[in-house]
Amino acid sequence: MDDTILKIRGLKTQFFTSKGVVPAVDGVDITVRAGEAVGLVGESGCGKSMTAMSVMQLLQHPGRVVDGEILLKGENLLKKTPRQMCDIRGNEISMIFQEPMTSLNPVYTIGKQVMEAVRQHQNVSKEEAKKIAIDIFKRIGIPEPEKRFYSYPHQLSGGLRQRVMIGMAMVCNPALMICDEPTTALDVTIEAQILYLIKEMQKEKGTAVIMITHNLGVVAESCDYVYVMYAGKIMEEASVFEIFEHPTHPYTYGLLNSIPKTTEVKDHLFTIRGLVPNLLSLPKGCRFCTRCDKAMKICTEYEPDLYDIGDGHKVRCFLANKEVMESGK
Amino acid sequence: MKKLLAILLALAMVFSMAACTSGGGETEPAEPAEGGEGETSAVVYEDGFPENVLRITYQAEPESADPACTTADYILMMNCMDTLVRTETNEAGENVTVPSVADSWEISDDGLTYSFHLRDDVKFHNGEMLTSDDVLYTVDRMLQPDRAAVNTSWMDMIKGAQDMLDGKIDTVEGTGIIINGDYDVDIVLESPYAPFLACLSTPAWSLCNREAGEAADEAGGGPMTSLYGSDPEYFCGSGPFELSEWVLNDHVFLKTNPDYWRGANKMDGILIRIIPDAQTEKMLFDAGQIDIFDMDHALDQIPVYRDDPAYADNINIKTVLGTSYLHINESIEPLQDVRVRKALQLAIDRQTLIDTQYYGAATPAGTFLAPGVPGYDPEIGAIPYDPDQARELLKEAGYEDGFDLEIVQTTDSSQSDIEVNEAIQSYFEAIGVRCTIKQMDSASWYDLRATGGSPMYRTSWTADFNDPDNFLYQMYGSSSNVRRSWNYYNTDAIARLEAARYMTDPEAREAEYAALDKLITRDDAAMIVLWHKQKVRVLQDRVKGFVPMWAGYGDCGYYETYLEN
Amino acid sequence: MVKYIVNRVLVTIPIIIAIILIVFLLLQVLPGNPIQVMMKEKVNQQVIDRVTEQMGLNDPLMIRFGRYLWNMLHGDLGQSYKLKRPVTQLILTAFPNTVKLAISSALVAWIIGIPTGIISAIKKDSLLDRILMGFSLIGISLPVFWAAMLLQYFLGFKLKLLPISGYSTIRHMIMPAIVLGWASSGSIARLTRSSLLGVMKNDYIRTARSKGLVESAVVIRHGLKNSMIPVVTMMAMQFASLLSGAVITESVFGIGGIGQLMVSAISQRDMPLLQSSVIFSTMIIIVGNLVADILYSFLDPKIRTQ
Amino acid sequence: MFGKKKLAAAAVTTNPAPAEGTAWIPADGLEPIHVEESAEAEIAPNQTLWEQFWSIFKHNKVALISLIVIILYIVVCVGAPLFAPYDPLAQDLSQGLAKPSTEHLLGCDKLGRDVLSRMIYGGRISLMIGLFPTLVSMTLGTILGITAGFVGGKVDMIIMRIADICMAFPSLLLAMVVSYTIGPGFLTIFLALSFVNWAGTARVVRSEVLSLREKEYVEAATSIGVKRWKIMLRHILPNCLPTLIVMLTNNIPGNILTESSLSFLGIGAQPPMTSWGLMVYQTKSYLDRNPTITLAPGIAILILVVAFNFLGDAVRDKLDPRLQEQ
Repeated sequence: MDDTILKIRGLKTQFFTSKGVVPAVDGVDITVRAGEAVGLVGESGCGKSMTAMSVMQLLQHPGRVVDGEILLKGENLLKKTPRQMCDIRGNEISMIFQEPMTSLNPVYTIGKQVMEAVRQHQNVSKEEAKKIAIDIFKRIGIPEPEKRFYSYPHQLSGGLRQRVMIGMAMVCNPALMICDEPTTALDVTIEAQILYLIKEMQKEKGTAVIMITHNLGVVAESCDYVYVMYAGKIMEEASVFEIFEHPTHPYTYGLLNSIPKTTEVKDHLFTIRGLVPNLLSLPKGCRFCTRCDKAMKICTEYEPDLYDIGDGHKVRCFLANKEVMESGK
Repeated sequence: MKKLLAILLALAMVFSMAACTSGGGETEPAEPAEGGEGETSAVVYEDGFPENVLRITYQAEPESADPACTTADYILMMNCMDTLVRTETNEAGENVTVPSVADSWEISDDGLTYSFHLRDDVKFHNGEMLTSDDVLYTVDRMLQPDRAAVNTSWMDMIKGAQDMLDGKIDTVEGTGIIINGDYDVDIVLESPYAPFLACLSTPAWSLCNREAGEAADEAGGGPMTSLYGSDPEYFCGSGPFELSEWVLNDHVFLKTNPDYWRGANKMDGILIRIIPDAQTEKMLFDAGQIDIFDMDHALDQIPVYRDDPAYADNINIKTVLGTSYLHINESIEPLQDVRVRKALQLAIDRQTLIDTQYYGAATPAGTFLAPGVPGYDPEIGAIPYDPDQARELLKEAGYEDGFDLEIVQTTDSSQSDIEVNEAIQSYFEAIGVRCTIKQMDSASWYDLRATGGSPMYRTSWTADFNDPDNFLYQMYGSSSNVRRSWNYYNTDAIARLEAARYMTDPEAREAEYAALDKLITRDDAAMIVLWHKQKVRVLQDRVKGFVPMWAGYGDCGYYETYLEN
Repeated sequence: MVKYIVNRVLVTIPIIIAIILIVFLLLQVLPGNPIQVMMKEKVNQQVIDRVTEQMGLNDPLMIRFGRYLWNMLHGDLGQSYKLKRPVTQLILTAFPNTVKLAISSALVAWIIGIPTGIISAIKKDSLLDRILMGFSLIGISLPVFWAAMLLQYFLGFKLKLLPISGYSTIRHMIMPAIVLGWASSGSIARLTRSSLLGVMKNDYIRTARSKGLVESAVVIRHGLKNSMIPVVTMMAMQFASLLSGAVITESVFGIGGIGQLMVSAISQRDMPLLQSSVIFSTMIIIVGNLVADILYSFLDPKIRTQ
Repeated sequence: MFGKKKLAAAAVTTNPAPAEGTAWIPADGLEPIHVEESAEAEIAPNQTLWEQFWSIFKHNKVALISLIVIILYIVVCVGAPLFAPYDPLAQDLSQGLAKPSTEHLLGCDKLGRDVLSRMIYGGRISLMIGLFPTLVSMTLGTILGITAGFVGGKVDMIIMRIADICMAFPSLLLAMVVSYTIGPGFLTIFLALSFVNWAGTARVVRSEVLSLREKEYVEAATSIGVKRWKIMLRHILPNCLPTLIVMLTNNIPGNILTESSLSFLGIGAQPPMTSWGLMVYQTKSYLDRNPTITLAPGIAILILVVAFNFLGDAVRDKLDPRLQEQ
């Protein structure tokens, strides 16, 4: 049985700027199964959000998907007309964003904004839509939902606004929910609540989730499977357990090591040296080689493929390619 | 495809205005294709008034129809009211005083008492007969101190007038005005005043109705706020037209008085449209929307019509009974030197300016008195253009290197006035006089002038009544000499001007004025006379019988005018 | 919200009082005697002096100001020196024309400006956008007097499509409305465009799209309402300034409005008329700004719900 | 909206490792190395205002043309004696209202003065009226705006209320009052326009200051004891500069247009000198007979104002962070 909800194959998204073509997403393969929570991890600017926006078909000029396919339940979203995509967005796939402060329209009440999503996809009357909206408010833990229905976004706290966003995303029972850094802008205490809420909603509705984050802690808490992205490409993918136990790619390793741990005492926090490279002038070989502590000469010449090292664990690094590693011995 | 649509949409937007306006034009074929020519009957009037209405324009709201309230806008009085006597131009071209409401009169030998016999068939618009009491009322209401009337100078020679203005008496009845019966009235003067009879024909002497006047004062809350001159309901005259409708800033409509004592006018009325812009006025004339286009404010249009044979029969030219002049303030260095003044007189090429700036619609002037005014002496001749002699005179006076001169010009001056000043400026510079034009707002300038400190300015004087006193005394008389910033030094000439007012022998008086005119304007060169202007009007074909006002004012009575539709 | 409006109104009161005082004092420094102006060339100093005295113009400044204020509080704005009519009557007859002019030009401005701005924003950087923005730019760059004159000449005189002067029928109102409306539509279109472009970059627009709204619904429901906040403010202020008198347009087309009234009053030194019409038009602008602020707060729930 | 083909053509230059075999691996391929980051990867250094200014014109042809037009206007008007074919004041009554010819490219006015020469000289006044009152009023407005925004409290209230009054007062009328009191002329226009314009600038600057005051670096500067006026100068002024430049490019054409209105009311340029506004007004009655002399000054104003507006748009697009592409 194929329970694959979303299958991205060779996705290439590029931005055609005046300075040149920016390959924001450069051949990404991602698979999400029903009810599964998939993490998409990487530093900012690595193409995570662009992958999500490509799936939603919400890329703004001058961005554009130039290659690949995005199959939602086997249907290629890239072949859909704008009109058909409207029926999919918010209904089949929904999305919540990083900034709950600005992601809600300040001039409408939150009730109206949730109702709008309901009425967009379900043929219901205003009253019914309102009932559905209040219902979802209750479920996402908004106190006094009937009263809050008439609140404006600025009257709510950040946590509550993100709850409203989640409610709005879940109100049509989508098959897939993309969460783009849902907790980054929130306090740590609120973060846990929101992640818990997402998890709960996911379980309740059987919705698959793509969790986009730069925070591996969030991944550990909420995901089943992880993709690590760097400069538009998947660098490593594995189950959460595997990633945390056996990080193979030096980048993943670096990310993991930069999380402060209470169990160790260090003088200074580990960081990955350097910055995300300019996508307009990527190094010739491995795109991480300029920052990699384990870089080899070959890394500056050739770009490694994604090598399977078993248990669905794939790594884009020559270190994981036995053939290559052995050739030098 | 999308792109194409977008471009189409853009084009639609750009031309939307043109499209919608032309659409409007097609659905309403209201405007005639012809201008003022040919089938004027095809004109559909945009003002909504009937066809048999004379359409004229006025540049600004007429100030008032009340003779006590305005010294400038006489059009309403001229058409809606009557005076005791009228001035008109006879066939010989002379301006003569003829009977009007006063059928006949006698003047006492001492020149103090004027006995008038009024017609008994003059009816006011409110149905009342015009009687001696209304003459008394007309004088009393003008002199009433709490009315603050502005035309009192036409009546202050009447016996008792000064006392009344000072609040010492309530009426001039028995002193200045003696009622001898319903239709017989005497006017008694304080001292003899030769031009008095001519003076009675000015619109300031328009006769008012006592009953209507008192009602208007009461309705307005007092004499100073009387509604007599502004509200058609309270206005009352005895003239050929009645004030019927007054829409502020848009139009005044005068309807024909069917009971007028000289017989009703054939038109249905006169529509006075308020059109501030002369260019607009021209376009309206061409579109047939107005009947008479007075080109005083649009001189540049003169050749357009005058030189077009199609308009040959439609041009009406009237030489204004007045003179344009450059004023000289003799208290300003070096203008106290008569040689300098004469040099300036000689420096201007009047004929060229008239030809280029006025399109020939003026005649060069030699003296201040205009042709037609008693005392005008055609022998004197125009001032020649002689820059060489002008330079010579300057040299004699010790100003070989010229001097600095300022010409004041008011900000509300017309474009052509400004251009003429600029031309004069360059004529003066040609004889070495460095000349600057200083613009001043008219109110500020009147203030400055009243102190006697105004630099040179250019203006014109038009007769109020046909008498040389109205010219020379108005300028150099003791009360005006400083107020108009002349500061003319010849006290002997001024004394003679005073004396001439009271001369009773017409011939001696005329000779004295001719001598004074020559003395002041030529020998003393107290002013730089320039030209006598012509008023050029173009009329629509349908306008017949139009008679310009005898002195050539813009304001006229239209009683003789009729329309041939 | 109520408190905000009350506050805003209260702040306006001292400004209005200050303006009345300033206008009165400012006009006193003007040289010139209204009676003298009225008499023009017919100079007769005796008459001028006497009438000036009779009209109470020689009274001390404070007495005149006191009298003016006192009468104003009683609803009496005095009588025009020149036109011998109550100032109230003059203002009330001029104002409807100004209102007609303001409304018709505002309608032109809005009907053209807002859609132009929206289309331009949606089609940003396209040829259409450039054409529309060029059209708007010319609108705000035209000298009003020149435009009025040319329009009058070509539409009214040459093509005989519209009446040249006067202000009695709807057809009279078209040309002045185009002249003034085009200029205002230019600024409205430009503001609408930039405001909408700014708003369309907001996160909540992305949210709206992710909900599955079609693009037109996103623009109309989520973009427009937010982007209209500054536009409505501008519209209110523009409208107020139109109501306070468009001197030049009124003069060219012979529309007897507040602007003409003021200009003629100032050159005639017709103080009662001048004072009242200036105060009137100034107050309209202040009230217009007030309305703009209140509209702003009404459109922006952040202020409304405070 | 470019063609699709162009998009698909874009490819990324990487050198993927072959999936199979090891023959491609260089001998020393596995040696550890330390690769330095390439220079391009570094963030571009902060552009100076001048560089920003120039970068506006690199990619915006319309702005470049506008700038050239404006410079051309300024050069021609400043160097009027060099460019004007005739003395703008020299009259030749016989040439009155002459039509355009090779001798007089734009014809002559009623006094026979060359219209082209008068336009070149008249432009000086139009440009001066565009520039100087704008600079003065904006300087005044900036000082008062910064004071109001930074000092706050009563000072703020008083300044802003005065600004309210100034903005509410009909500007043309004010110009008339000033002109009637001190006489018309350049000084009058200068005073009247300055008086009206400062208020708008003050308002904008004040709100800018209010928002900047909350910014971290100003707080930081205050907390380490930097004097207030130094903060104003060092931080607030440069930050207001983009807004001010945009206002400048809006106010200059605004004033040029206002000048034409003032001329209409008789208080603009004083004869025999002229300005474009005055020329339009003075020649209106010749529209029928000699349209060139009416149209030319109007078109001159139109082009200049359009150029200023285009320039203003370009500057705003560049300097306003809200409109910049991310």
